[in-house]
Amino acid sequence: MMLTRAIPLWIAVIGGMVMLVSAFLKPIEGLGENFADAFNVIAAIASVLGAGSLLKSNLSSISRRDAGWGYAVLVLFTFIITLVFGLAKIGVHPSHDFPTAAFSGKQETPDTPFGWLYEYAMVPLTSTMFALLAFYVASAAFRAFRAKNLEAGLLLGTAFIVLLGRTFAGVVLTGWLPEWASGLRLENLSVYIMQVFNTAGNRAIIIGIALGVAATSLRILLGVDRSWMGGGGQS
Amino acid sequence: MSRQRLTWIVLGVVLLALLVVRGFVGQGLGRVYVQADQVSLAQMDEKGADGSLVKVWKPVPAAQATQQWTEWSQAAPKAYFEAVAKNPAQTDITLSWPRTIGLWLAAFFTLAIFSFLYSDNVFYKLAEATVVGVSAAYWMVIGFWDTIVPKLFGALTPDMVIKWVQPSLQPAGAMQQASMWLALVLGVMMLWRLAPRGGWIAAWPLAFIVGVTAGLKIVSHVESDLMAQSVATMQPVVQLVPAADGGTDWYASLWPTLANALVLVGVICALVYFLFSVQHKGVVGATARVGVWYLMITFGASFGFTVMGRIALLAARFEFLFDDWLWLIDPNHLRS
Amino acid sequence: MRNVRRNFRSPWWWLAIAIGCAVGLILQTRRAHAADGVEAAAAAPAAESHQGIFNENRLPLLTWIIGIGAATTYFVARSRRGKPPTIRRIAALEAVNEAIGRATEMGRPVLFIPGVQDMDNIQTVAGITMLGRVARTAAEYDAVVEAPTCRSLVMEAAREAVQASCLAAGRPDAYQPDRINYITDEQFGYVAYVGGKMMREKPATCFYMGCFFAESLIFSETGNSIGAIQIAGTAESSQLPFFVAACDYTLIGEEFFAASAYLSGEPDQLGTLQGQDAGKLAVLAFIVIGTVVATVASLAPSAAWLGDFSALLQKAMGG
Amino acid sequence: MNMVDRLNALDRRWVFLLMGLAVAVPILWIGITGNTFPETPTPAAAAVFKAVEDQPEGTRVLVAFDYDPASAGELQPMATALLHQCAQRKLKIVCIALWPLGGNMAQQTIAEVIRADYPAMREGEDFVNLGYQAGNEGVMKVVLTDFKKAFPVDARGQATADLPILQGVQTVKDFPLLLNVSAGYPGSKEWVQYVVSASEGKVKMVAGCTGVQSPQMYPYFPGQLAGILGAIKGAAEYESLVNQSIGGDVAPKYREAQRRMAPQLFGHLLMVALIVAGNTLFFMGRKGARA
Repeated sequence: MMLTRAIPLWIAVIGGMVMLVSAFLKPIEGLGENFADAFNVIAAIASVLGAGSLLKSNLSSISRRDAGWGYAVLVLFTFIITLVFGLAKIGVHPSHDFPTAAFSGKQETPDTPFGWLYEYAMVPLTSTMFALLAFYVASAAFRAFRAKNLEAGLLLGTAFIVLLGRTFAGVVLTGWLPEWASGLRLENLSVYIMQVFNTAGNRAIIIGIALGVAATSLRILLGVDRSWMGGGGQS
Repeated sequence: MSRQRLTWIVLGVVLLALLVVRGFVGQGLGRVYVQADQVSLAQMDEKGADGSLVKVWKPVPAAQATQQWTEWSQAAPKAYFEAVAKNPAQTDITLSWPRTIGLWLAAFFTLAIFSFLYSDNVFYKLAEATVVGVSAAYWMVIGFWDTIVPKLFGALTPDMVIKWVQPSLQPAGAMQQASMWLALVLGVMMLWRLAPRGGWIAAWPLAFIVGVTAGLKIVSHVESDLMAQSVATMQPVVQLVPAADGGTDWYASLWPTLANALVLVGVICALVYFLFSVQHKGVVGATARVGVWYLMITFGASFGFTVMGRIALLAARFEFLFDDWLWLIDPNHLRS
Repeated sequence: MRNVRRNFRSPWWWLAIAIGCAVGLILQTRRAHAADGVEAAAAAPAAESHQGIFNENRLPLLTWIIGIGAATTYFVARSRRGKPPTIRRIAALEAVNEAIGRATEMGRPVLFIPGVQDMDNIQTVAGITMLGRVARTAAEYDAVVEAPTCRSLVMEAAREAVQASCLAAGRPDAYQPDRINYITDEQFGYVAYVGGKMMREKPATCFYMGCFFAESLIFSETGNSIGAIQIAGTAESSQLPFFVAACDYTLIGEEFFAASAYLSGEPDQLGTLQGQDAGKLAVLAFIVIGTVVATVASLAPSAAWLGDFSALLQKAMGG
Repeated sequence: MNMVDRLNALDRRWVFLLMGLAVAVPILWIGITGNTFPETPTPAAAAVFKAVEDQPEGTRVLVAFDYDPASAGELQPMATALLHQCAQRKLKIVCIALWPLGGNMAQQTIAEVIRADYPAMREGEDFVNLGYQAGNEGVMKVVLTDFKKAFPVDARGQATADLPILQGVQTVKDFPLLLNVSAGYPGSKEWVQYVVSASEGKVKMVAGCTGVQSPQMYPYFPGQLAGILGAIKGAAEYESLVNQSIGGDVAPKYREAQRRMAPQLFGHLLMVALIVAGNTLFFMGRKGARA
């Protein structure tokens, strides 16, 4: 218990308190930035664990002959070749400024095997996945945006105005309004919504979140909440 | 045969037929051309910023070069067509098979992901397996070359990094070195998880990260969100617009004043909605309800804006299919 | 050791330390200030901010943090003395147990997505905290929790939390590390995997708790199409509309951070929620008073003291 | 099952198909005819144009490329138009990136605009790409105190201390204008919070951001942000302003955002129609249930 509970708790509390105090002491003000670097390095080292998990789950799926184990083979194959090409910088020319340093070149050009995989596999796959959102947005608009009550009505009404106001259609629809009533033109209405209601709503959300973060941090630093390490209450 | 299967087959056949037709019409289907760039470098003396001589590598004519290699850059099909028209035997601009295959693969993957909209299917599963494998490895490689090498090795074994990777590496300060040692130790403790015994030690670096994150975020959120947004709200509500005659233009003053008041009311009501230890009844309940209205309007506006971006992303993928792959449209005049 | 631990649990101990530190710091700065005052005045007025080790510009920030900390510790202590606060109902959290129970009845897994950011994001930490709670209930109800993750460190933290929760629920055998695995760091690679998994395994219940970006709608629309109960929580305000529209329940911003404390039902944790509210009331008071004073000051420019008061209030907010 | 119920239970794949057509058909149409819709600039976009236009010739501007290929569809036209206007105004352009792939985006944009159309501009003197730097807000805090410490080398690996374009640059405050193209975190919000608010008014910032982000950025305009380009619409407005000011025959690559507005228009109209249809069905269904 001591090694698995008490010591980690103390590490968290002391680490957090040092960071908190460092924000106010000039000589160690930059501690947070150093931590950002250190964190990136730890995360990069920890990716060995991620790789282990990926290998293990796919290998066991293959050895069990799960349904679709062939796809697990493909995952492993693409993973390993990308990793080998990338780590060894195969086919990468050195940088023009330091042609004698063998590993100084960048590998993102499609000339290199790693760059090729990036350009022709990763980019189209991830950006098409992202583009699927346009379809989901449409189906959500049809299915979920219904004025079931006043709140839902406000949500969809605002979305409606902003949508129209941000295209040529909005200009055509309300462009005939005379100058003195130009405030009612859709494109202007959507600007007011952004500047007034959206500003107010976002401010409240941001302030609330800040308090929520403060309370969450304090719960960790005061040792009140230990469920992040599975403490789950008074152990 | 199930209806779904039939749909797939019909779709596939139609697509193939269209592709074949497209292939024989006009300029045909997507191909990628490249041209060779000869890189020739030699080391020379040059005056640095402080006046002293430094050795730098400069591009030179091929005859004087001590380092040489060839790089390939993509050429517009138009350039290829013109070059061939001038000299049918030219070899400056050539068809690149790896890149053309890549282009077709990219088109296949694009369609495979789109097919998920109809239903889960074998193409989507292939695409999913590929993207998981490639991208997991991609980020590990980036983590290694962009973080571990310059930051960790750069601080702990700078000579090696200077020799092999980054001759212009700046020496790390004491603080940075210390933090890299700490990172190394914590990283190794993380990896202890893989050892047969003592895996509990991996909880220590995690605890450190969670604690430090808590300490850092409380400061940044309270300062830049809570305090900054509150100050932004604590502004005069009434805004008087001076009129041409030196007095006050009451009508013009009305609108900014109203806007400020609405913002103030909104912030207060929405904050009241977030109160936890007060039941939402009576005045508090009514205020919180107004707060919810504000939140809903905010969400609606966010939604409206977001849709724009999403459609643009889809448009970009269609442009890839129509322009780069099928050569149906040519908005950038790369072929004509 | 026990004594130390008891002290450690007592919030008063922490309050004393916090106040002690603050007073010490301020005294330290004042002394450094007084010593350097003469030369500083002679040198340049701009050099003022370079003296002492305490960053005086951040005094308002320190005051706010100590204030929120003190309020939290006070309410925790009060709650512990037998006066726990009554917390308003949060529908999304009332539904958690029922949603997990549904998965047990249907014999399908519970899917938990702790966001797409790493452990240096506080939302991920809050998400892992929630995972701990969900896993504990699931272990009690005999439901299976699946948690694919987007970062290696998050996977480790999630395993740690779930293992301990199963232990706390008295069901150490319920912990299956293979259900919590790393997929890829790439946001949309991860989305492609989770989307496919949802379509194939049809989880009965989906939790999305953490930092989300564009994937919010892909997840929630896919979840909707397979008929899952969906409970989301995030502090990414740009994604809230999608969760609100497509999920059954959504924890909005601050509610998400309160979720773990709410679910625990422990007096200590409920006390922290009251501390949070105290902070909110203070902010509200500042906003109302600050705005009124600023407005009056702008309308009556002759009353200089009003202007000074307004400036003081702004300064207290770091303005 | 009556008509309303059937439509209510409509398979969402029909909606998907409509969306696909609403976007694909206009792309083909625009691609074949080459027409675009006219744009009326909103104040936020006009302010971006003015902020760049107001800089005297030879001013150093900092351009932060905080996005990656996934958002390039929306943001690339902004980056292209921003560099185009800066190059046209003969400003000195320093590009940086806090997103791992942002350095590549900067490289691509430089190749597309500067190397292609302004070959007289020399790298290291008139423009430079400092590439990606890890550390998110950490980097922003460092550039406030020591710019070259945050970016010790440029993308080619040369020490920034030796670059002519950066002579005299101590901190980020030596850049009167910061242009940020941002797809999320870290991005515009962080630049405002950490750099603009700490720069004592020395750094003016304009931001081009995705549709998702812009609602969160509007509270900062026109205070801490001198201008905003919101999503592809903002990009199209700004693009048309830049093209108008430069005049002459506009290359198609500088009209990308304007071209993209056509699928945008039909996509939006479809969304509006879907919302209307969904609600009509909802109310008809409710009336039916009551009767």
